[in-house]
Amino acid sequence: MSMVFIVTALVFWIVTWAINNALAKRRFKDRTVQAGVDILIPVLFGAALLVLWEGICRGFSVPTVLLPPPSMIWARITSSLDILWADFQQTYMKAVLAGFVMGCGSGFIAAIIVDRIPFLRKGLLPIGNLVAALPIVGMAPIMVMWFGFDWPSKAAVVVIMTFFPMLVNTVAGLGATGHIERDLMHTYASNYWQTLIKLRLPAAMPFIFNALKINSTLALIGAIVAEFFGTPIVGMGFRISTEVGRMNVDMVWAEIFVAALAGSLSYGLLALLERAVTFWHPSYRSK
Amino acid sequence: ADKLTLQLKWVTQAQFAGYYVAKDKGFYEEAGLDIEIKAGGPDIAPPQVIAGGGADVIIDWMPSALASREKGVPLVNIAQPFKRSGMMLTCRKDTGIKSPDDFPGKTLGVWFFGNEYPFLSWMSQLGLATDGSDGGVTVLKQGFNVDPILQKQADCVSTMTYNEYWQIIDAGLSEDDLVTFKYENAGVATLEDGLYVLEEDLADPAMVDKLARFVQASMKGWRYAEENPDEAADIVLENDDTGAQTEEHQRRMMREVAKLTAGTDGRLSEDDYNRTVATLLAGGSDPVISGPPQNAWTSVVTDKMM
Amino acid sequence: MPMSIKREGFAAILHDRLIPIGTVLLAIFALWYVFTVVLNAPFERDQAERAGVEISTSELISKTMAQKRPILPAPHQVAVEIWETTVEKKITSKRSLIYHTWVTLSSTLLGFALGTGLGILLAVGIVHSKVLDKSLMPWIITSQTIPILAIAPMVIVVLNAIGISGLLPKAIISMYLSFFPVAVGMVKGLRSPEVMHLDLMRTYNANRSQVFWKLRWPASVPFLFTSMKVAVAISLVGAIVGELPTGASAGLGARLLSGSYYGQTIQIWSALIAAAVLAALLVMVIDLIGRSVTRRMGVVA
Amino acid sequence: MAENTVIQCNNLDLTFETNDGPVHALKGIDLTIDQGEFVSFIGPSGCGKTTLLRVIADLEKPTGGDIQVNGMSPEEARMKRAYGYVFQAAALYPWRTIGGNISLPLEVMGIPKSEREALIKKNLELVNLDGFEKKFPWQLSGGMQQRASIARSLSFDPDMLLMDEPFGALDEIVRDYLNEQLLELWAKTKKTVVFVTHSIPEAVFLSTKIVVMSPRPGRIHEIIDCDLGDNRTLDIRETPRFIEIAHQVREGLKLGHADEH
Amino acid sequence: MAENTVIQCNNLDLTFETNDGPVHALKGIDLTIDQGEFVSFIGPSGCGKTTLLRVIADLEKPTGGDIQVNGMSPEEARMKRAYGYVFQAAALYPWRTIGGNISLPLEVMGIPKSEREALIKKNLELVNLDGFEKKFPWQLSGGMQQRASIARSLSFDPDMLLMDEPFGALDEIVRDYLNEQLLELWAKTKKTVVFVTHSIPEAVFLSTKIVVMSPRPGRIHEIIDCDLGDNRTLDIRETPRFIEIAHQVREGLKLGHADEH
Ligand SMILES: Nc1ncnc2c1ncn2[C@@H]1O[C@H](COP(=O)(O)OP(=O)(O)OP(=O)(O)O)[C@@H](O)[C@H]1O
Ligand SMILES: Nc1ncnc2c1ncn2[C@@H]1O[C@H](COP(=O)(O)OP(=O)(O)OP(=O)(O)O)[C@@H](O)[C@H]1O
Ligand SMILES: Cc1ncc(C[n+]2csc(CCO)c2C)c(N)n1
Ligand SMILES: [Mg+2]
Ligand SMILES: [Mg+2]
Repeated sequence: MSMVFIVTALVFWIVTWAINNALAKRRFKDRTVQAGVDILIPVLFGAALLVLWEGICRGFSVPTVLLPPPSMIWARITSSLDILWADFQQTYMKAVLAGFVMGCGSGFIAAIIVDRIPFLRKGLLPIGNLVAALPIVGMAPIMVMWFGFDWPSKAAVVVIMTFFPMLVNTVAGLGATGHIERDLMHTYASNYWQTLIKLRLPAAMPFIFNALKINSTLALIGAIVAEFFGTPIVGMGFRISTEVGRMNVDMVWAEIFVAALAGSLSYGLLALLERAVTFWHPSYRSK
Repeated sequence: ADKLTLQLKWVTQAQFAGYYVAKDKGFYEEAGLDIEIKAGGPDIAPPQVIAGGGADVIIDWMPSALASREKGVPLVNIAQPFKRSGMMLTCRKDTGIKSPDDFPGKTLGVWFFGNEYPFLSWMSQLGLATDGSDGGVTVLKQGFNVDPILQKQADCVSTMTYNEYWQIIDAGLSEDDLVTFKYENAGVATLEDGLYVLEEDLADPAMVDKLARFVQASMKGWRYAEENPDEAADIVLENDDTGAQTEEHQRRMMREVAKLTAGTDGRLSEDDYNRTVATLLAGGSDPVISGPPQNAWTSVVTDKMM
Repeated sequence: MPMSIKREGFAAILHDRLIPIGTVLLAIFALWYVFTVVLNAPFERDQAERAGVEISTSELISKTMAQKRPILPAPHQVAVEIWETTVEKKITSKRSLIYHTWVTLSSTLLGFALGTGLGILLAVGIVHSKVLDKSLMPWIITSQTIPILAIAPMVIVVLNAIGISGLLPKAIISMYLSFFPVAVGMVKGLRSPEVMHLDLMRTYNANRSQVFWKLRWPASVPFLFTSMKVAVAISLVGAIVGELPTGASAGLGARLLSGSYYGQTIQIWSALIAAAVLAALLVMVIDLIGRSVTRRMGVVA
Repeated sequence: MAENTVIQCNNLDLTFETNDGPVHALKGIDLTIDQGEFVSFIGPSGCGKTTLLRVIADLEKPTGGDIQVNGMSPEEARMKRAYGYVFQAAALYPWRTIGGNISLPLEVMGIPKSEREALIKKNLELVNLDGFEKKFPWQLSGGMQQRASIARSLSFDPDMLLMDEPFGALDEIVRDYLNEQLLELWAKTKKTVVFVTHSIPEAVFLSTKIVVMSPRPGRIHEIIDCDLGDNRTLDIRETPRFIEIAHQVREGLKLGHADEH
Repeated sequence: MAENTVIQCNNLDLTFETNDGPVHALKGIDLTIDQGEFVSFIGPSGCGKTTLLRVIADLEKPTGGDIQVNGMSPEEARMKRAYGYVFQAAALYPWRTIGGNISLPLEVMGIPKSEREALIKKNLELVNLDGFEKKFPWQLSGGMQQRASIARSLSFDPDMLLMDEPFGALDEIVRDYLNEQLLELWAKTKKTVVFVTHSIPEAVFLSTKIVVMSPRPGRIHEIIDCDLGDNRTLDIRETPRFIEIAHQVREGLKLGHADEH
């Protein structure tokens, strides 16, 4: 009886794997077809994962307070859209976006200052490198203490988390221009700002986008974790920590789904933007 | 010896002194038991732990346990070492709060994670909205400490008589600066820190026997702790892995906890149970539990005690 | 030659590292003191007001740096706390910071080892199999958008339910975070050999495993160490967050939490500093190993 | 196919499929190379020199016509390790010493350690690099690296050397020196050499036969015999015969370029 | 200093301080270049050709001796935008179109948009690239990129062109073509050109004066006048006078190499 679920799931897995295998090996002449197939393959893979999950939950009758099956999570998502939306607004639209913009912005400005002053570059950069590697989430309780319960304290955590990756990457990017390119500007007797705007910033773009992409996932995680240390009674982190205690684990997964969706979409958006801005980079060039 | 695992509701502190004392003093051993005590924490949900098989017995508050029961974790109360509730709402006097009538428009700190039910019941009995709408109160998810009241981010915070209240005092506010509302006095007290097991375990007589010995030895631990509060506090300290607890605080906590556990042999009084259920059902439009629970407690274990 | 280089090297280190870094650190400390006064002053004023006494500015300043539960402890308060909890306590004592650091370190290292292993394995699969490449990569990115840190407590409970307990659950959270940079870095690394180098192997009619062991693997070593540096730091984050939910157990995370629980800001900060130092040391160790390996492999530093 | 024919192409065709349409890289190539010849491919950039060499080496599959190497398909020849390939850049593995690099093909081919050592030594001597076995590539000059790369391609003693602009990155003086050494080596071992270059003097100086190619699509424009005899020295470059052949090659190249329009 | 002297070096010296000791890159350089000359620096790799050119361009400061450009210090000359510099690689910015790249120095120099457009158009025509204004660098062949780079260095009409192996990366045919074009441009504009190369035929074909350098430390070994007259065509390379000068340069190079030991 319960084995039926597991066997079905495994069969589904094997079938999708076989389909993917066939799809991946073929090259399609038509570009749009190829693009569609490139999306279809991971989607099928994801579907196989979900079916396997469902099968295991049902097959082994896993208690739903431990791990609810995807179908139950989906039902919860569709029935709690209003709560999910309110939480999303609180955590993402307020804390994450504000923190992301401020953190990346100040990291960028700091990078330019650091770049202008070699002494700071020597002194601040090793420290920045170190801080970028620190368990910043540990700052969350302190931020709540300093900036209060509402979203500003979460935004502050996001600012700290995103600041250093941006600083470090931008400084690296500004240093990434070739000697010849810089000498060229020198032969034009170009001043610091002209060189910065016309040469070094464009050349640093791949690095800056690298930081933006890293930060897009860091920011969401930071904001959610910070909500564990005190919030008003709305927000994705609040909901996650509260609903676990209420044994509504399906709601927890609904929030995780929203987080993963928001994170993947922001990442994808930034990747598209990157492609548009650094179209000239060898990795994107179409001849 | 028979093995049992006990999942605490919170970190190692004098709130659970009875169990640590029973283990340390060999009461469990005498009863032929080998008890493993698992400390809890802010994000450990004991019902989830027991549903996953991580514990045989958990300590939980009854509102949370009954709510979990409705969510499909068939918890049954087998004993109730805490007779009285230690929950309070502590407010700064300078906010002008004198009685619950002054709550509207104020910001109140509340523990969530299944600990919010007593508060929500109380507010709905007072007819105060908690969703931020007009005429209601503003609710904050209070973190692990009492900072919100110290930093004036909240007008009132939730406290336990034996713990957070004293943290406020330690932080420099005096008793005169504070106004306190005990849930007991407001008539909305619910049962705290009961022992719960899964319903199916009770079908096994050997298990019931084991549990009976466990409850009895634990109560012996509580008696000992009540009589020797300082020694009990020291035992707790020894068992604290974080090394963060202070002797002063634990000794004081032990004395306060003793007031709550005094005068019970672990049996759940049916009146207390009914009062708790009534409070929870009184919750207006959004009651904590949807109907009177069936078989949510049993005396089979305590009846077997000698 | 080594002798003369050492001298020159030291002067260079002095001017390029010690002096600038020292100055910046000093500036940070100075700022820290300023913030200590600013942030802690309102409480002192409040106290004085309630007690109905006037306090002078100098009194105020000295008091802000000696509070028991400051909003921001002064650096010397943290230093004293660290001294007391490291040097003056036995390492085995539960009040010793070194003991807690060790607890965190052990799950960090286990998680880091698992994560590195998993990352390498995934990368090898992705580089050698087209299906894996196409189906796995998007999900690997998505996996990192799941706020694992937020559900760490639940993960630990669920893992406990299937019989995984002790060090392993924390290590698994570390692993979940740390496999990502390794997988991404190693995919890059294993694909880094130039076409020419790959063609060369083809002219020798080398098989897949020969291409892997003689070309792809050695070519990816610098990438491996770069991503391991990121991974080890993030493993530490994972271990710390994995310790948060069980506030009563040992480790730096538990220390942070219990500090927060009891409003012991000094304890929070000393745990934070310990975590920072540990992170720095771990990254440095990996860096050193990486350098010596790549040097042995003949790649110029 | 004659007894001593090593490479035989008939009407060879190769078209690359790319994102923006097919690129016709080789068209109707007919070519015969005999044992012991030194053949150079010369032509403007993009005319298919590298592609043709890669087809011979079985690094690229032709899309039409046929080709035989040592009387078998290029793939079989590759499996039999019929040739050594030298790339434009030395393409030494930076994590291996010079000795280790030369040892690489030997390891892949499963030659035991004891024999490997002797072979490494012998081939290092052959290219005048004795004593550099333990050095890493970056510790050597560009010319020395290129010699090490040649030693690597010789180490398993293939009958044929395929060289794709091996000296393109070096300066004139070093290049002259290596040209002389290569010629000497060729005279000594009598291996067949197929050599890609875009330097006219280099082609004329080294080859017994020069294949002039022209682009879009890549074809053989002209095959010029280069009868300067054995025992050539650098001075030969100022002889009238040399200048004449060079002129012929240059004219061929220009005409080939003109074809394009 | 004569009226029409553009560059004047006296006993110029340059030593680089590196981790493993000083590198003596230029030693005792005496050199005079007059208005309208086409001077080539030739010499083996590492002899200091690039360094000398960079000193003239104020991209490197000499450690001894003195140098004047247009009668002032190189720095002042640079500030006055006295020269256009062409690097070995085209060094076009990939995020700018060809037009945008040519516009770059004009923007830096604050020339208004309206004028810029006319200048871009004019210079693109000068190097035969009309119609490619909107293309990105990687969409052009190497030769076209190099021409765009020359157009860029000409766009602000400097009196002097400094070129560091501008055609080093190109194949012979394209190189020949660009050599002819450069010569034509030089004849038309009468700019002073200082040109680094390591190809002997290129140096002889283009220059009015060839500076042969020798390495370690970088010195001027010999200065050879190259009196092949104006209106040179590629055929000139087969004339006896050309071959003679080429031979002279080659001998100079060899001797310079020999100095080293
Ligand atoms: N893998 C490939 N895919 C698509 N087109 C290719 C590929 N390899 C080469 N081509 C094209 O085939 C043509 C011939 O290239 P090939 O490399 O053989 O030229 P070449 O004569 O070696 O040039 P060069 O002197 O620059 O090395 C060129 O137009 C090139 O762009
Ligand atoms: N920035 C530098 N620091 C240290 N040494 C340098 C530097 N630039 C050049 N050199 C050294 O100075 C010497 C002359 O270099 P230069 O680049 O001028 O040679 P070149 O004649 O242009 O050679 P090539 O033909 O290879 O371009 C070389 O030994 C080189 O290693
Ligand atoms: C997140 C969070 N939840 C609850 C408490 C308060 N608290 C202290 S002890 C205890 C359990 C009672 O048996 C409770 C609920 C807190 N401080 N933080
Ligand atoms: Mg080629
Ligand atoms: Mg140079």
